[in-house]
Amino acid sequence: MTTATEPMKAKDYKSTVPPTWCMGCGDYGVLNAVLKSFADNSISIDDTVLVSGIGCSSRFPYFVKTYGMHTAHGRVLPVAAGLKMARPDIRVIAFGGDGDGFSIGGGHVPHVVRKNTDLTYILMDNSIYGLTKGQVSPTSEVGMVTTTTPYGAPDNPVNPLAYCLTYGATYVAQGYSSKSKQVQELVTGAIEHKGFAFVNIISPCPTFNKLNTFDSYKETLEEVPADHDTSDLNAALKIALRAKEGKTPIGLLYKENRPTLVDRLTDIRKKAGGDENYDLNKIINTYIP
Amino acid sequence: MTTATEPMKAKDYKSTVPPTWCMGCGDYGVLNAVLKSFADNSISIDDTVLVSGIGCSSRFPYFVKTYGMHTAHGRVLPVAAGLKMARPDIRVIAFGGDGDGFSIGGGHVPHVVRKNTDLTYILMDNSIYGLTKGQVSPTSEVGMVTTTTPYGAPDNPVNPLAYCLTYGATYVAQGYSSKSKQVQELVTGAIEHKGFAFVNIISPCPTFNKLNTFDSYKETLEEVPADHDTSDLNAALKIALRAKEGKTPIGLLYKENRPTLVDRLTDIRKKAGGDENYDLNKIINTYIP
Amino acid sequence: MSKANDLIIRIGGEGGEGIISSGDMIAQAAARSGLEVLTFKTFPAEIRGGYAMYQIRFSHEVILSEGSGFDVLCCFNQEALNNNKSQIAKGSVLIYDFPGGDIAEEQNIEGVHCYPVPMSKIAKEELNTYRSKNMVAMGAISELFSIATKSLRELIQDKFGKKGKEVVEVNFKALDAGSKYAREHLKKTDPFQMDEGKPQKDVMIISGNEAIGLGALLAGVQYFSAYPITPATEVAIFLSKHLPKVNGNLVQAEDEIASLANVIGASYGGVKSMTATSGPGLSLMQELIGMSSMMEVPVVIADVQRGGPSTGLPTKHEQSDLFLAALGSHGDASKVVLSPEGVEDCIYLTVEAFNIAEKYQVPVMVLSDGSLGFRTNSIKKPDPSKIKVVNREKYEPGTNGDKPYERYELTESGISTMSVPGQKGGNYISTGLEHAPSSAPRYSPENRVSMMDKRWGKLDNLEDFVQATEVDDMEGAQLGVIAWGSTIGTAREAVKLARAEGVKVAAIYPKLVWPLPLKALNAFAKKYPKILVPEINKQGQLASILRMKTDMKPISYNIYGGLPFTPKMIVEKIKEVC
Amino acid sequence: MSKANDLIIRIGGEGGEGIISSGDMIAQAAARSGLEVLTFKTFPAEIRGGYAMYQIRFSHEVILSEGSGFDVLCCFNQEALNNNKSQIAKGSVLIYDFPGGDIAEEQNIEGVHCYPVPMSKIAKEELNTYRSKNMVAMGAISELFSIATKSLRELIQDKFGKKGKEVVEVNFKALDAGSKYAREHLKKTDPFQMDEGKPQKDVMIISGNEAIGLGALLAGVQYFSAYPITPATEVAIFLSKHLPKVNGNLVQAEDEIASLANVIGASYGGVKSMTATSGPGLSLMQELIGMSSMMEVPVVIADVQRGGPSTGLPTKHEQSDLFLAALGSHGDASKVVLSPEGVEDCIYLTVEAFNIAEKYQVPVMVLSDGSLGFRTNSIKKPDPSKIKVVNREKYEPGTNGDKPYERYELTESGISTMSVPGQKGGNYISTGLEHAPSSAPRYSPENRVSMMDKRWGKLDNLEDFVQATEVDDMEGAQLGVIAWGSTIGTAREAVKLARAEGVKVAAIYPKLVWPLPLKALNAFAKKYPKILVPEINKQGQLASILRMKTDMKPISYNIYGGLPFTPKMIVEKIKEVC
Ligand SMILES: Cc1ncc(C[n+]2csc(CCOP(=O)(O)OP(=O)(O)O)c2C)c(N)n1
Ligand SMILES: Cc1ncc(C[n+]2csc(CCOP(=O)(O)OP(=O)(O)O)c2C)c(N)n1
Ligand code: SF4
Ligand code: SF4
Ligand SMILES: [Mg+2]
Ligand SMILES: [Mg+2]
Repeated sequence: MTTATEPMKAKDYKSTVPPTWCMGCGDYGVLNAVLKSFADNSISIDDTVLVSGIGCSSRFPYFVKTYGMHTAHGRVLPVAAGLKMARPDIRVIAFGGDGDGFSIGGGHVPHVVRKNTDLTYILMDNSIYGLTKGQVSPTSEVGMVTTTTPYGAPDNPVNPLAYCLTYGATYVAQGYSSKSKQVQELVTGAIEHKGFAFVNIISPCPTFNKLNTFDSYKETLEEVPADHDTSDLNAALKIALRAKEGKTPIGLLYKENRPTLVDRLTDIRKKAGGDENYDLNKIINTYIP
Repeated sequence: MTTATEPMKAKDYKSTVPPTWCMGCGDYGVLNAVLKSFADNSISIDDTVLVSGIGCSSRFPYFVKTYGMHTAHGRVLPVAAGLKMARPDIRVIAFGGDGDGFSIGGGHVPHVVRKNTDLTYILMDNSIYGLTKGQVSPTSEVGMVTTTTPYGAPDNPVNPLAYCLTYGATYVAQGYSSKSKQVQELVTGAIEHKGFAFVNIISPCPTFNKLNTFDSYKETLEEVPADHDTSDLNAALKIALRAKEGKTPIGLLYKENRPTLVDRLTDIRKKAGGDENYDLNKIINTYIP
Repeated sequence: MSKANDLIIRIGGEGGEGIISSGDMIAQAAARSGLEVLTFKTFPAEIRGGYAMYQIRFSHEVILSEGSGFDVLCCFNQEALNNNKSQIAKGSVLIYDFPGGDIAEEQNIEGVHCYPVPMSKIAKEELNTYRSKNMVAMGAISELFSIATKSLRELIQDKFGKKGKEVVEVNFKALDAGSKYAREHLKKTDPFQMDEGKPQKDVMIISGNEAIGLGALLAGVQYFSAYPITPATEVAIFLSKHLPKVNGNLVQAEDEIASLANVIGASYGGVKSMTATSGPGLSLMQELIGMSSMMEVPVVIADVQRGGPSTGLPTKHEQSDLFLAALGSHGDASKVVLSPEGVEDCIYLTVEAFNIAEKYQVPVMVLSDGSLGFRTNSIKKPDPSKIKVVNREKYEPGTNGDKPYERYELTESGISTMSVPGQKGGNYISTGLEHAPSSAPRYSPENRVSMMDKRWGKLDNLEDFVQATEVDDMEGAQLGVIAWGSTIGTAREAVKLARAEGVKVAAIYPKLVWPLPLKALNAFAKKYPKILVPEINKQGQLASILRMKTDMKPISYNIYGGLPFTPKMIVEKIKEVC
Repeated sequence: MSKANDLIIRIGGEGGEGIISSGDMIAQAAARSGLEVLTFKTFPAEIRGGYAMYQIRFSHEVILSEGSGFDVLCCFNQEALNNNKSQIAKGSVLIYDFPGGDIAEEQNIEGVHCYPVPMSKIAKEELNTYRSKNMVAMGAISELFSIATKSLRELIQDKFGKKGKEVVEVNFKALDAGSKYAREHLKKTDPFQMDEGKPQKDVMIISGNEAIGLGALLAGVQYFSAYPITPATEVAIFLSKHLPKVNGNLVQAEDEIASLANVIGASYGGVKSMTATSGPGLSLMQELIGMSSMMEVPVVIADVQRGGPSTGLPTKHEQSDLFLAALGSHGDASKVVLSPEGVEDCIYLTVEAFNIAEKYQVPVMVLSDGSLGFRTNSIKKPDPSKIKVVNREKYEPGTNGDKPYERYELTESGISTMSVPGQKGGNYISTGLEHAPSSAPRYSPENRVSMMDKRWGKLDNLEDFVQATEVDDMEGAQLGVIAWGSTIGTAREAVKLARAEGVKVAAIYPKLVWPLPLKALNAFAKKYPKILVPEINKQGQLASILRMKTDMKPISYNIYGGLPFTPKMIVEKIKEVC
């Protein structure tokens, strides 16, 4: 992947499509932090693709000048993975919401993660279905009243951080939309990381989530301890499970290096003697009776 | 749920359909242990439903005299969950293979588990796709040669035990097809358990998996330590992660009691004043202008 | 009320400006005063911004459709004005936010009664809250067209009461400020008035999506699982509130595949079960629709159609899932598709869907659409005690003597009894694999053919069971119109208008759209050699299925811009092809 | 070789008894000696047990189909005998395991040459390994019909060499024991002989599924993702071996949805990409098929059909996914469906599929089926240098001057240039949402209509590009046969046989089945007033689509027992309706 040839500022990465998010939506903070991270890293718009699913948060790619794909609900990761496998030279960043990623898309996560697919996945977690106007999401608390849970949500929430750690993600972090500087750093780290990098960003939805608000998060946010060892999976899992205590840890939880999917596929091609100019007659001739 | 009115032996639970598994298939051991567990518990064939997906292992229900459903590949859990929600009086036991459960069906597991859906889920894990004749499965080791991975499997395997623990399963155990007595006990414990009980049973496929065999497991099996505290989630996770060291822990890893999905839905109906003879006119009248 | 007892008010502005809530209140107030009401809404796929529209049609008579155009247009911003300008007819009324709002210039359109109302300005300056702009507009509208202010005040009280006195007060003030402005600054030059109707006791006002939920309750639904999707979510919202009251369960599943899987499991358990979705969800359900057909498990699926393909036009109107519903799933899977024409139909056809599903042990789809789903309509209250409910034929333990129970017994009707778990002697395996009558796997050609014939043959006389086809004959007519779904209402109005102009035209309205009611359709086609099929999709999906199954050579009239037909459009076409 | 240079040997027994491997060897040996070979297999859905069958047809001439019946039947067990008994024709040969095997009684069928061979007994007693039973049988067969024993020995060496000398030796011994038994104990009374052909250098023997993989390689596939499913898995197996050699990547995805998602991502990246599946997978892919249509991303999907619906008859033959392929996905999604008639076609139509996908930026499905997928056939080797490969029209940076690049530019042909990531100035968002030419969301009715018209219009003249329709005219004929997919071969043979009997009949074989090649079909229908459509599904899916799109009133001949037509069946039908 190349870098931008001319220095670009965050605003230079903005496309001409104006964001359609509500005023006060947490996703603005994410957008700004990501664009700053792009500028910091002099990311080239020509060899970067932002891939998303469906949801408020999944509108992200339209607002950025890079290449992009706005796919189907829940399918952001396998689309992004296919692109990366076919084009390892391209930087692929996946975006989406909590429902997109961990409800309908939840079946793809373990596989994309365990393969250590070379992607950055930025999830804007608002614990609600924004685009469809306020239904319970997989990260909604038990008892939360939403349009489809008028008597309170019956289900324990998923824990995206703990799930990704268990699946074997090699970079796991959580940020908070308003802590722009930290989000920017975490995203930068994720983009630089070789392998699957997951950044869960708490991004409140003031329009439909009246329970988890900018105010309520003030009470629950806690920085990952400064002395946390990011190579210690158990310690990372413990931090992830702070959610059970009603806490919202932010910072980098885990980082590890191991062979990525692209590495492994490269090995296979080498083993097979991969050659773009391979003579197909050699294959055909093995079918002579 | 009632129990059988007349004492039944394991063989009395056998249906007239003869098993179609290969000779030496691990699934026979599972069938026998499950039938014994049924006999031990005097389980009534009339209010027990065995639900399965698609695969060699998913043929299980045909060989038993109870009610059953042989559904679609990967859909065993949501079908079983729907049945249980609609009929909490019925005992529902789900069966399937590693591919059925953790590849195509992997997206349903976190949700059925976090809801603590009142089911027993018995997975026959052979680290291969049996019915389709030998493709890589999500529990296949890196490097394993199968029909679709002639140069070796590129992906780290999933860890069904660790996944279910992380998702919040309230009963997690692993058995080994030939250790019939233990499987029987683990299954009995699972059936008695209130909430989601997961029993992963290592069930070799001598026909297509030449890597993980009855012989090779002799080297890797290890009993859960006798002093293991089954209420300690962290300790349980550590045991589950022994797989990374090439070990196959067997025994009960974790057990916990918390409200089940049926409990929570019952609460909602109570809150709503649920009544089978509710007068619908009361609802209709709220729509009078 | 002027103009043939028929008045259409359209309010346009930006999504989020309170257009929906003010429109709802006007509709409620009118229904309360005994008028017939039918509403029509469009809104953008974005959560904020973009053009939103709410239209209310009132009448003393039953209203068949959204109508053609409007009598009164109220614009909250320039975009609303731009979008509607070309449709403002002579003699109609334009109310717009001026001065001080988004609309820069005073409007003078020839022959149009233009009333500027500084909605934003009053809201901001006098009331100090921009959000009350919609109430100011409503005040002006109520003043201009005599909409019962008393009702409106009651509705404001109902709606905002929970939020505290102050909120109610602000809204009252805004309403009053709007009325006052109209009274003092506008000179009414138009003839439109909303008369009071005769308040009726047996009327309810409800949306198409809610009506589907109500129909399900009336049919005895006990289990519902769905995944949110525009424009179907309101079915789940309605039932999430009401289903637990009748001791039923509702869950939001992790996706549409899980929803239908849940429903199949529940129905196997003997409980009436349902899901609701829109196009993308219906695509995801294809495998399991075939499975329920093969298992012969009754399931009901409401598909509230939207503009496709893919994400397409998620908030726009289209009838384009018929092919998928009727001909989808791999292999030859037998199934049933119904399509309601209006809100009342949403109730009764949903009951019918359950009845068919239960009687024939088959998946039944109800194809509604976005316009109909969001449409509210004043309708006659259903009487729960008068609803005909059909239940599946259950296995009776002991009736089979010495013979083992056969779940898929080959019977004359093709329908076999269905046992439920818990019944002694009823044990069997419900399966998607080809099976013997006993339910054990069996692949012999003979068995295969008889099982396929069973699953298809049982629907042979469905047409006689359903009676959901209406024929509107016309002596001497050459042309017959065939419409389906919510286009039926529009077609009815068009036929009425055309006949009023002396055009001879007949019509048939099949609400069973798969398998087609061939007896009725062929009889109709015999009488009327020319057939016109207006529908809102690119391929002419009903017309195609008609060609497939009958000898008709219908003339297709397809639109696919994201909006419904107007009656006028169909009248023009009728005249053109007649 | 007797009987018009055409000999059919069928071997039946229990799955797992080595029927497939001995059948394969006989086929290979025949092909090696220069004969044309076409095989046909059926096996149970169970991994063990159940009836399996392998049939080999040899000829000096090109073989069109599996044929009608067999000349030689070799039964490994009673079930095989029971399943085939009614089909044993006078003058044919029956070889069976007797005495000492599963078959209890000696067989004496009038007019049939019955040869008992104690296969099990010899294997167990003389060779001490039950597993060599199939080799004993093969020995007897080779002796009886003069199949080149030298070739068989070479093949055994090739196949078992890796397993060590001993294994090879045991197999040699078994083969010899079978030959010896036949030589010493059987008196040949039948006339059948396998002559040697003229060994040809440019022949390969390959299965339909492998041929699809080979076609993909020839077309330049660089990315393949799939999920295993019978009967499509062999496409993935073939490519998993060979694709990395040409520096391409193959992955087994977690399910079919992920497979197609992978493929769409890869193709967006500019790389030719493909997946392969069967009915249940095609059902699961519906949402993303519509998405690729909307995004205008080229993708190729091979659907190797099997008996539906649901799990259905997973190892049996059917052509019943045409409705789903052509008319599936919610909304009106444009797409293309091709269907190969035989193994060679699997190569060239897959190339064609890539060419169409690339040229028209559209999803293209290749509908094969289980019989064809498993069929092996001796065919002419393709010459890679002679394959016509079409690549998508790429965006050329700089060519648009000052104007920003428009991914969905409205052009006359409906085809727009496609940029790939990495190209300067080509940035855009590929999207399933309705969009403006720039790719930004846009919902206005005008834009909507022009985009729908673009996506459909670009396929208007596809028929001229593909030329995959073959017409077999016949002067004076009243009847025309239309067949598709692997029924084409059977129909060809039937037409030949019927004409040989003096029946006048024409035929047309469309391999582009959606959108239909209407020019060719209508021209055909003009010449032949009666149309017969034999197809292997319940609903008459091609016939239905023909009714939908043309004025034909075809006579449907539908079978759905899990087996292909025989030429004889179609001949009978031709005579009946002629
Ligand atoms: C197959 C399918 N099912 C349902 C939907 C409807 N839908 C659109 S966005 C969405 C969920 C949005 O929630 P989330 O992913 O958390 O994103 P947010 O809007 O909160 O950012 C749903 C259910 C869809 N587009 N496709
Ligand atoms: C939608 C769908 N995709 C693929 C298949 C084909 N299929 C049948 S079983 C199976 C996997 C079997 O593996 P597993 O679940 O591990 O069970 P096992 O046979 O090993 O017991 C597959 C891929 C299918 N039936 N349906
Ligand atoms: S609905 Fe919520 S998530 Fe969506 S844009 Fe508005 S604030 Fe953001
Ligand atoms: S293939 Fe493997 S899993 Fe399937 S029945 Fe045979 S041994 Fe068992
Ligand atoms: Mg969300
Ligand atoms: Mg397995």
